[in-house]
Amino acid sequence: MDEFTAPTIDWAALSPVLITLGGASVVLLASLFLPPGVRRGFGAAVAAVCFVAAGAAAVALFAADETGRGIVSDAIRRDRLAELAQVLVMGAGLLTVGVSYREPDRVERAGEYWALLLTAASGMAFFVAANNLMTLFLGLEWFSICLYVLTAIAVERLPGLEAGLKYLIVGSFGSAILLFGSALVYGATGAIGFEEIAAGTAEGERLFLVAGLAMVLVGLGFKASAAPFHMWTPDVYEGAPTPVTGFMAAATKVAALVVTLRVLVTAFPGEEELWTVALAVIVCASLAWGNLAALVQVSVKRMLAYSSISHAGFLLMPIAAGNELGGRALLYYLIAYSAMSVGAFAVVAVRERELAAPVTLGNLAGFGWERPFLGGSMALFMFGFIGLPPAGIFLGKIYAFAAVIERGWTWLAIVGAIFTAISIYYYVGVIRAMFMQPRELAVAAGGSPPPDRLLVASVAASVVVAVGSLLVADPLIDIARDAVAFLPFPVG
Amino acid sequence: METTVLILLPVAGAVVLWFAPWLTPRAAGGFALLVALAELAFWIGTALNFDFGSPGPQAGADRVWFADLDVAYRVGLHDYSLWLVGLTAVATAAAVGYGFWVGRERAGVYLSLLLFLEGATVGVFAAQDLVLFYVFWEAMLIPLYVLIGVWGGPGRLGATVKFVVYTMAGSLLMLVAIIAAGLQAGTFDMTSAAGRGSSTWIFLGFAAAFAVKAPLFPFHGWLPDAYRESPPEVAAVLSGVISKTAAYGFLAIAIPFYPGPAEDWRVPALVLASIGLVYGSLLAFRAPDVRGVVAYSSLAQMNLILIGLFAANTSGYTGALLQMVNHGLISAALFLLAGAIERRASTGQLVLLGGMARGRPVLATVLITTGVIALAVPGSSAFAAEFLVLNGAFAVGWGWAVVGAIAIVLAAMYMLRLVSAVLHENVGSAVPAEALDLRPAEVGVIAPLVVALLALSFWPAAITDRLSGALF
Amino acid sequence: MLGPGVAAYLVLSVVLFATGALGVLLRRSPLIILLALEIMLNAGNLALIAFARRLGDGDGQIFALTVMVVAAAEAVLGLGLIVAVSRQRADLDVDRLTTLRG
Amino acid sequence: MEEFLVWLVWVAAALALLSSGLAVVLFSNPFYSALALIGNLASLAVLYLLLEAEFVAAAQVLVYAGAVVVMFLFVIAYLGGQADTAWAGGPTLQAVAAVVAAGAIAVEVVVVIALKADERLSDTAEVGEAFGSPGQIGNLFLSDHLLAFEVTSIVLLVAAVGGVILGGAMPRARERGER
Amino acid sequence: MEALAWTALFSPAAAVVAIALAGERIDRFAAGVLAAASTGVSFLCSLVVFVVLLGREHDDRSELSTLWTWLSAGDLEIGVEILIDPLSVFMMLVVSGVGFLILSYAVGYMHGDAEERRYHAYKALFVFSMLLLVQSGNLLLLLAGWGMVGLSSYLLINFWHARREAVAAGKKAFVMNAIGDATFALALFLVIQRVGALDFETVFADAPEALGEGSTVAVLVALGLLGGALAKSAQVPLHTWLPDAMEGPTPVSALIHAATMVTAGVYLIARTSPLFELAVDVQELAGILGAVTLLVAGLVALVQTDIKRVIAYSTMSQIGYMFVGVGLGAYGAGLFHLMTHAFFKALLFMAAGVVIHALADEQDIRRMGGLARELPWTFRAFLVGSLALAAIPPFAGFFSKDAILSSAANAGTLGWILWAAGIGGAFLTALYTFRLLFVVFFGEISPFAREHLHRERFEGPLAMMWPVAVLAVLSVVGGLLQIPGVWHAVDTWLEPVVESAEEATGITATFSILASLAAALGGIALAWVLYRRPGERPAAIRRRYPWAARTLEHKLYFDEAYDAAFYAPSSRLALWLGRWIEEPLVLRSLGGLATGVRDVSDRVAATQTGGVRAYVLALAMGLAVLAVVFLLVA
Repeated sequence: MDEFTAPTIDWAALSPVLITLGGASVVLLASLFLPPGVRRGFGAAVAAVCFVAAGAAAVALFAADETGRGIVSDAIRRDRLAELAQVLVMGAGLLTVGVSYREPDRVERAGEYWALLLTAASGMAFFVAANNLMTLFLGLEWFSICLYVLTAIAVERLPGLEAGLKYLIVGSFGSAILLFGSALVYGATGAIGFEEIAAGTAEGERLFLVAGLAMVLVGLGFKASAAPFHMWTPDVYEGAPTPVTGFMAAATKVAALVVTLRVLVTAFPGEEELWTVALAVIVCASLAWGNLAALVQVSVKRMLAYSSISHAGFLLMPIAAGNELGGRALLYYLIAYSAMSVGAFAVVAVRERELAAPVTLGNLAGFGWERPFLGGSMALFMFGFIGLPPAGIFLGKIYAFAAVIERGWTWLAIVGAIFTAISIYYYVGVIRAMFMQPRELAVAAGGSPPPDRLLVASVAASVVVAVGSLLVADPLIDIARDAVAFLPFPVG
Repeated sequence: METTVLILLPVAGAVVLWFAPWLTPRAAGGFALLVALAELAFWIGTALNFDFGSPGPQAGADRVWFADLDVAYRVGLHDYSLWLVGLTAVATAAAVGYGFWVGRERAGVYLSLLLFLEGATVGVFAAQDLVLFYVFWEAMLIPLYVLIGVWGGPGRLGATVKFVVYTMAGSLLMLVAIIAAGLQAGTFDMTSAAGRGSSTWIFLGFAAAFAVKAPLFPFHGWLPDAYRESPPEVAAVLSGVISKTAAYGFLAIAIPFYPGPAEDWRVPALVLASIGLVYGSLLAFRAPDVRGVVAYSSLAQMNLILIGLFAANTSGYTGALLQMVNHGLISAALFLLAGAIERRASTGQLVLLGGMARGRPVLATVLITTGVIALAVPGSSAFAAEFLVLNGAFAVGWGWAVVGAIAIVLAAMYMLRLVSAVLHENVGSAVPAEALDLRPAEVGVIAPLVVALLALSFWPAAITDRLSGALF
Repeated sequence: MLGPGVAAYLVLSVVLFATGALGVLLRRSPLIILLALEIMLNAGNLALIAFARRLGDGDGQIFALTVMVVAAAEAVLGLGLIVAVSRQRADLDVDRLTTLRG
Repeated sequence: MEEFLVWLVWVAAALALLSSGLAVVLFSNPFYSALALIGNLASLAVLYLLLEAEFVAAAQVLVYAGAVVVMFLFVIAYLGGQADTAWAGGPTLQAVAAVVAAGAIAVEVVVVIALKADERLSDTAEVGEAFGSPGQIGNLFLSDHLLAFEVTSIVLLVAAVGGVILGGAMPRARERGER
Repeated sequence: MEALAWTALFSPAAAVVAIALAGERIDRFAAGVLAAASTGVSFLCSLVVFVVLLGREHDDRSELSTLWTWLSAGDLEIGVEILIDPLSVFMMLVVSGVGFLILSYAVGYMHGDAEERRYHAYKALFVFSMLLLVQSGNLLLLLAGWGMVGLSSYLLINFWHARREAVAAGKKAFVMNAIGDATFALALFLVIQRVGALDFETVFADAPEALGEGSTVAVLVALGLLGGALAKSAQVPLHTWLPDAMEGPTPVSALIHAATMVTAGVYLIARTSPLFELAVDVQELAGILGAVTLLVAGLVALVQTDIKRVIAYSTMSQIGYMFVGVGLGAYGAGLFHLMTHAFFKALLFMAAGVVIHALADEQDIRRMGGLARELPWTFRAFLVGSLALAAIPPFAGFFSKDAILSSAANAGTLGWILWAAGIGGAFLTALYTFRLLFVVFFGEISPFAREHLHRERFEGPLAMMWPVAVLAVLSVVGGLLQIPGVWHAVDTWLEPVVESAEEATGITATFSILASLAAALGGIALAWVLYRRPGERPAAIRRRYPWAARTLEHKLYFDEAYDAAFYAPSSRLALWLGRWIEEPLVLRSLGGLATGVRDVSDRVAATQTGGVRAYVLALAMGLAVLAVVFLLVA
């Protein structure tokens, strides 16, 4: 029997994961003892505190870590990439707390909801640090399972259940593919650690590796909701409670894309010419599919879901470039995108609560003038999603295009430009609905709920991030650069 | 520094208005007008201190925005952009004044958007960094979209979609071109190497955006609807100022930075612009409504300006720049007049109009004066500009100038038709007898534009002499 | 090593994987889909363990064990969802579970 | 002789594996499918043993056959007739495409295996007694893969909570009646 | 002196500004007086300048004065500059002098009109523009004045803008002039390209070298300028606007469409004679077109029934004479005729204006008749004008027309042909002029006239009558400035600017004089026979040659031809473009594209069936394809 050596555990590095996880336990336990009336407030407070604390911990780690290293027997990495992604996830979580505080469904499931939200964020924080195929798989399952439940948490609503079941089936299928791919990669290289895979590639069986790479790519693409692996996205986004949708759109995308970048760049630098081209094709498919399908949507949530598919395309574009500029572009883009996603869904949630019905372009009429701040913010988000200033996605797109152009794939940037032009139509449709259409009679079935200061604060924070990321771009880009500095990008 | 103030002053005014919804429409309007006039005054101050002899950008600022791609907040005014900024200030002040007087619903938001638009437009003229240029370029779009979409006419929704999709399709290609150009040069600084080269594709990327926005024939599909459905003062700014940003793009970026491709594409561009000139004139001649005539005449005039630019010689450039200022003032005045006419007759259909000159001498005088300057009667500043433009075109090939000369005749035809259809002959069925002459406020808004045109007619060299020739 | 080589195990695992995939793709009952998903995960496990044997490396086995746990967790959730759906008096037929579409 | 026995066992297990797998997919009654899954898992356990993964094999039987499948059976029983769902019907486009896709994936990997069978797949590492033993597994779990071990527990916990939420008592909102 | 010249130029402009700004604060009468006075100031200044120049040496009579740079582009620089030389002073005197008289007349004529102030402002604007035209020191400013007189003309023609015909006539005049402006401008481009400047001095000095005598370039330049001249001076083929322009108030017709603006073409050819002399063919073409015009106009005038239109056609035909003159290089003769024509034609118009005024704005001669007894002084003035027009000695027209004809007679074969046309024209002129005179003033007073005639104290307001008297005097004595073979005041004065052709002498001159005299007298006689009293004879001729009458009544079908050749096609083209290009291709293209995209989108969205198995299938298919491609590549 081998000598047993207990691994040293870097508690500090794990702190974002542990804080949120601990918070989840506290909420879960407390909800057993606390009277129902205070559960919601307590849970939300704990969640908010934990998100702030975890985010702060991640910031502190980011500041402290000049270089990255594997910890706990190299199972996960402690590096700036992971820490930046954790900050984003925690930020999205914090905003989601504000958005979901008054969500009607929260009354019954108060404790569990906050616990699951915290756990999901925790899982993502773990996932983005994953450093081998096993932690990758486990992290993925960890937060996926949380999201399955969160999607279906309003168990009396069939759409939510349907969405949850679909998510689970497709998600498990994707996991199985990822697993099988991992097995093949493991077999080809004899290793599960990313760096070891990269090191073992040379001698390994290339064909196994390539087949495994294809499967891993599909598994990750599924999570990032890139076409053609995206088809669950609209249904799940539409069926899930709106704040959860916002969280998924923001945090899941951050986690999936950061990990995609990490896996492809650290584990498969040798197969660069395969996955970059494959990603380019996936980018085109996502842009086309997402934008075209969004064009004919009536439900705003569903439209935003398709929009998130198209943004998956834009976000994968810099990864496809495979260069350092691309890494920067991805992380910078994610900063603005995640804030704006939460914000956009938050505004949808407000209207949804007013109407007690799904929000469509038709029943948005007049909303912009009734609630000028939220309407204005939504307009900003929509213009921002198009890629217009003054929202940060504008610069994100510039960087993404710059990355592919630097790689010599100007055509890909042009494809992006064309589909951006198409996307104008539906984004602008929301603004048109809010501000330019006469208000239909008697739409407000849900009455006029009291102003939700927390939600408004969340939206305001989203706006600040969205605009601020453009105005003070330089520090953020430095941060993004630092985050990807250590990655061995295959393209010069 | 001054340039920054010119950009930020209206933006700051817009922000104040945006976050002060408790202001009464009157207070908001007064404030907006004050800001617009302050901008104008500041521009005059800047122009007085301007050193017209020196070639580089002046009164600028340079602050790093993000260093890794060498993108910075670089602004500054060339002598040619100074004039366009002035045009912006004048036209916007008139538009704000008109909007204030007309009393738009939600005046605060409305005027703040107009002011924001002004800041963005000045930014376009002042940007010395390609990315910054693009930011301002797109920033113009948002207020315009809302202004037309919310306060426009009955067909506004379709018009806005067309407008936005068209212009964005062009400008996104420009974005790709800008990035490619910046990466090639390693910097986006327009005053240094950025964007200079011989790449046809990059040139075409720029040209796509400018051709749509100008618009060059046949990329004007958005134009008639947008001009017809906008509130008149927005149409005034749109056709008077915003279209000039596109001409400016050709003038300051596409042609001088890419001389080789511009040379290669000169003939196709001239062909399109010539067709557009005649085509716009002919359609203006047959347009059924006041705005239609002005809109298509705008198309024709912009194509004329492009002819001057593509001629790519001193005469053409000088004339084009002068005509940009002229046409800005002219079409602003004409659209405001169209608004005044529509307010009185509640329609712009020419068959329902007529005979408005009787008892309305001020309206008649102002409309006729603007109209004859618009048709470039010899002696007007528009004539001076067209003369230079066509002279420049003549130097490239006599055929272009002949087409331009034909268009001069057509311009006389459509402008006189407009003037007559509104003012002359029998009183139109839609013209109520009690419709007033131009009110003092309207005169106060429109007359400065016309006076500026008359002053320029006396002394067009005020502008043409103050071009250092840095471009040529 | 006795018996057939690792390759044979791998072939088995792939065929099993395909079988499971077919189950997901062809069946309309969510229960059977869940069962098929278990098969797919187990196929992955078989591959992992086969490779682990070839490499003489314990990691694969560990991986397989964690996958088992995950599979169990998914099964729990899947079954919970199915029960919840059935309580909504909806058909347990994924082809009819299409209120969300378009 | 030993070799032959191993082969025999292998062939039997393989056949059982594939046939039970097919059975899971093909039975129209989920109850039978679940039972078939037990067979499937059991044959897998046999194969694991042949691959010298004793602990995994044991876990397989305990965890799966003992817990998961039982859970399935409970649910199937709870749902009763609702659980039965007929086949998708004739060879629809979906079915054809499904077969093609699944087949393609299988064939691809099999081809890869076939191409590689002669090279390195045949040379198998020599492993010691301890390989696959609970001791070694435990050692790995507590050293190299400590985190993975911990995470599995979290996943299970989340799943438990989720199961409670989804399958547990109806929320009172429902009894209060929907709006 | 320069200051005076500038004052002469800007004095009317100042009046325009003052009247425009004053609006209703200024009395109507005062506005008229202001306009007239400003023109009077111009005239006085011109007079002083003239005297000053007279006091100088022959070769020292040219001065250029620049105020500021008007336009610049690179090396090209064009100043606001005036050239003071004998030619411009000559024109200034004519313009401001006749202008002053007519503006004074207009104060009475327009009295009581609703928009009187506007009228006076336009009038002063016209004088300013015309002075700018003749004083300009470079071609571009000349063109500016050129265009602005067209503008003023437009504004004045449709002054009574409620009348559809007036509005149409104004537009027509402007557009036809714009054609001339365009060709003018094209010529300037060529000049700029070759010479690099537009001021007269440089252009005339460099032109022979830069353009080359008889070269294509020179021909094109001259053609461009000629185009401008033809349009402005209403010569065939760009003449059709002038008769229609009679829709304007009568003083307008007198000032613009008789005395000054329409003669600008003659001035232009004289002014740019160094350029035309490089392209003699074009210059001769000008003469030929002038001859054609004088015949065409004379013929058409025979059948016109509008008193002003008849005079308008006569104007065209007289300008035709001037074109013959300058076309043959007889600049002095041409300009001399320009001056005398200004006198007597203004006189005719103003006398006609008195008639129209007295008859409550009736212009149809068929409703007139026998007015000699009712308006005796007007009749006398009209008679003087007619005699001058018909070139009966010793009236002004005789000397100037004769100068042209005798120059033509001295100019070779072409000269003789043109001379013959001129003689024919003289006959026609006398015929239609006296037709008009007889029909309007002779015979019994018509019922209409009896009913509508309202006599003021002195046939018309005093403000109207004294300018008529002055012009009548000038029409009598104006011709004495230059008497063939005796003295040549005009030629001598103009000599530093334009060479004058050698005059015919001896037998040729005598023959020419006699021939023209005979033709004129013949015309008068025929008119006496036909029109002395209302009778059947003209109608009989008409019945006999219906086609001729119809052709003449349709003004030789020029309008119809232009309509068919230019206006209708361009109008149709515009509509066609609107219907078949703009609507479907440009405006709907985006719509069509959008519909297409939307169709595709519908299909894309339809793949999202909601069935989870389809989603999984997409995943599986994606994997299958990806793996195949990867493996094949690897």
